[in-house]
Amino acid sequence: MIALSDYLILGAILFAISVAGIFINRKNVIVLLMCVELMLLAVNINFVAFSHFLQDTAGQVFVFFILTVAAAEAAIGLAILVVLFRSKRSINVEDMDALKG
Amino acid sequence: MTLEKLIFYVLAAVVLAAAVMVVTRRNPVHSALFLILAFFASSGIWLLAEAEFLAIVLVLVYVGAVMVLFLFVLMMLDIDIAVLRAGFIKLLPLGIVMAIAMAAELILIVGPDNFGLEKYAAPARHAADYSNTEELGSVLYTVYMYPFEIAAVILLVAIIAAIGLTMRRRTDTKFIDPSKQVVIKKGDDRIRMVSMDAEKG
Amino acid sequence: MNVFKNYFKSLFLLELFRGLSVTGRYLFRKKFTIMYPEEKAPVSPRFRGLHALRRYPNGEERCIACKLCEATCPALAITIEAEPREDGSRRTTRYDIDLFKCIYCGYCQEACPVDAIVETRIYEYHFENRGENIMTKEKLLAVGDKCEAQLAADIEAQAKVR
Amino acid sequence: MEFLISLWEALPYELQYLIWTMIKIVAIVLPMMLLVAYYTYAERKIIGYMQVRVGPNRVGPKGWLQPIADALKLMFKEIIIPANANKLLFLMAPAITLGPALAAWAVFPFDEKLVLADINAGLLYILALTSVGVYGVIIGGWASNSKYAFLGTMRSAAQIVAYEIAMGFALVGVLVAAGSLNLGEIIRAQEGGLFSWFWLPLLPLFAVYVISGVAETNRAPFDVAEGESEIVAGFHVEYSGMAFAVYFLAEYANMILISALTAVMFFGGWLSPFQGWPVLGPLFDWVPGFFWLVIKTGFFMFLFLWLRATFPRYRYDQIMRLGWKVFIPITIVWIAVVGLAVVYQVPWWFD
Repeated sequence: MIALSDYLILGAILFAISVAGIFINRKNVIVLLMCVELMLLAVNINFVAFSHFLQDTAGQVFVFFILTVAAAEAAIGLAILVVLFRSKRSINVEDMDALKG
Repeated sequence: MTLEKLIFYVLAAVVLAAAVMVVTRRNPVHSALFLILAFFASSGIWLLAEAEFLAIVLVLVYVGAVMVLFLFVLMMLDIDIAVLRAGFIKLLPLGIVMAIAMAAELILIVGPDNFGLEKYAAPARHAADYSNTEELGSVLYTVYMYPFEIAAVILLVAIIAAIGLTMRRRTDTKFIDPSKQVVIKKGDDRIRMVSMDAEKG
Repeated sequence: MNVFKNYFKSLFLLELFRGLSVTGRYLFRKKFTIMYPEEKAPVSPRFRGLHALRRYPNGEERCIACKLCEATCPALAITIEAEPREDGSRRTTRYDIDLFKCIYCGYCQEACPVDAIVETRIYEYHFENRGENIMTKEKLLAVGDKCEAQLAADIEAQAKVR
Repeated sequence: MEFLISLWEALPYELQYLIWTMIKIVAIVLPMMLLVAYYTYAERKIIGYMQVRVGPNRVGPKGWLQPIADALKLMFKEIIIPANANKLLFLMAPAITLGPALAAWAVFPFDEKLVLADINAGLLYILALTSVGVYGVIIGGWASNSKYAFLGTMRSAAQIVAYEIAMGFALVGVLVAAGSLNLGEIIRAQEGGLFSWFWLPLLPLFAVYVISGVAETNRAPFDVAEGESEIVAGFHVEYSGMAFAVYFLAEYANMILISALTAVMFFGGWLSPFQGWPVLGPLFDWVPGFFWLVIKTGFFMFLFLWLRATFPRYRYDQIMRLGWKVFIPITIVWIAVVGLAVVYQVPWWFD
């Protein structure tokens, strides 16, 4: 039998990895976006597991909404990225310091 | 039951290995491909948790649409990887330490002591004619009607925003308008007579 | 009215269906394919294939080394060297046609005053080694000997129009 | 024989189940591969006939061994891996294209009871798998490290994603009409002869689905992704030998899949066209359902070839315009129409 804790531990490790990913790839916007997707995946795994073990569909409904919002986020994020690349010819976070005082 | 457990552990290992590859690969395209692998494996895990609809939607939406978009953008942009990798090695040990600390803290909370089988017994399997899609749909269109419509509006806004952001009318391209070509009539439209002085030898 | 008609046409894909019906009809048409190695397409007497050098009926070669063909060849494929023979008549010692250069225009045949260089109906030939693309005098004469009957008939058939 | 039976019974239940499923999978995949091989032959023959020539007729009687000769030739050719190409991805890509095309058959109902996995969300499963098929193209074109391949990839990926949406919407109409995601249920919802199949009430969706299917498989007239006059061969320029053959197989397997799905979604799958008719109905009762399915699928497979022989290639911006600005609005409008028809139980189909 798979225990609830198994799912939760998987989600926890996945979350930790993606946080580390954001930390060490902090210059590359596109990898940052991917790490955010990974984080959302970790959260979703938790929701699905809780929904399964508590026999409540609310968790799955929430995952459904997270998927919707994440898709929207990816679309807009990538659109912004493309616009940025057109004007700066780079996707390096450190090049985007136009508002720095 | 042991088979189920084995499948879970294999899939979990795949998810975690793929996640590690996503954050450490040099080439962002490889990262994206490993992210797809992670999505696939976690969709398998969701199947084990009896969330069939979401498992398939994860593949449909993420693998089929979002990651294609990612790959598309990644491949189109001419990215200088070397600049983006600067500082990677320096930050790596710190990142690993942080990840381990964070994972350890989280596992202390969510570990078997608090969420083990004794605390939460595994639920009984649904009957074969149980439809996860139907159940989800029936709550989605009744209890969660407003959130559902708001999600739809968010998607619409995202579509319009993405198009609005990336749309540009280029003024420097030259093109021929076929409809103008077609409407040309015989005679003056086709030929222009120019009278020029003969060149002096 | 016309706008309405066009809209109707494009909405119900009428023109696409007409296209489909054309190809659908052609599916059942009689096929014109010639089963090549077994069957061959008819060849015109004016066909310009592989070259040949002809002889007179008594066995004397026709070519008198006037070099008109060499001069007229637009692709510079013909090379001729000539010397007087023991009996004093003017003959070629070398008559080469490079088939890689030749464009099979037939000008050599037109230029020849004695109908010596001609193009035969042979169109199935190939080379397996380097250098085989040069048709030497011997090879050309051999081709001519082989096809003489056909060549004479073809020239006879066209005598009126040449 | 008895020894084999006793050996079989000695196996644990899980293993028996696994082996039995494997046998079923092989029983689906092998005929499929054979069908693909002879589909290529049929394509060359039929397009030849439409162009008033006879097509392949040299290998074996009437050219019947041509596909086998082609396969042998491709097997013995060298697989050339371009310089600086990503070797692993380069070789994986064709398999990624072929995999989903074959895996989709798992939920496909061949007859009343003849289905490998009768899952409830069959339609979703098929949609998910067809959307995965793009990756073979994207990865293959990118890993080739070639400009032509890359251009073909970009075109193909954008085209497939665009038509995927139209196709998905068309299928949403079907599932609204049928009230189920299970393919068997969708067929059962169409019972009652030729005119109660979904092609009539869902005619616009049917047209959109078929045309998007052609675009989705990158077939003529939507084959700009491999437009040989502009970008040589598109995403698979650098492929040769068996790697190319797998791409080729995948393309034809996808065409067969789309044809079969059209037959199921809009033409009543295994149902007889004369079901419930006064005289003809009982006359054709003895015909097995599988036979009807094969006939319907065969018709759409023929349609693919017919279209290719008839129409010139679309221009790329026109393809995009057709997908986004024509098909998607049409499908959305017709989904609303179908929804209303189902709610108010419009007679003949939805009562």
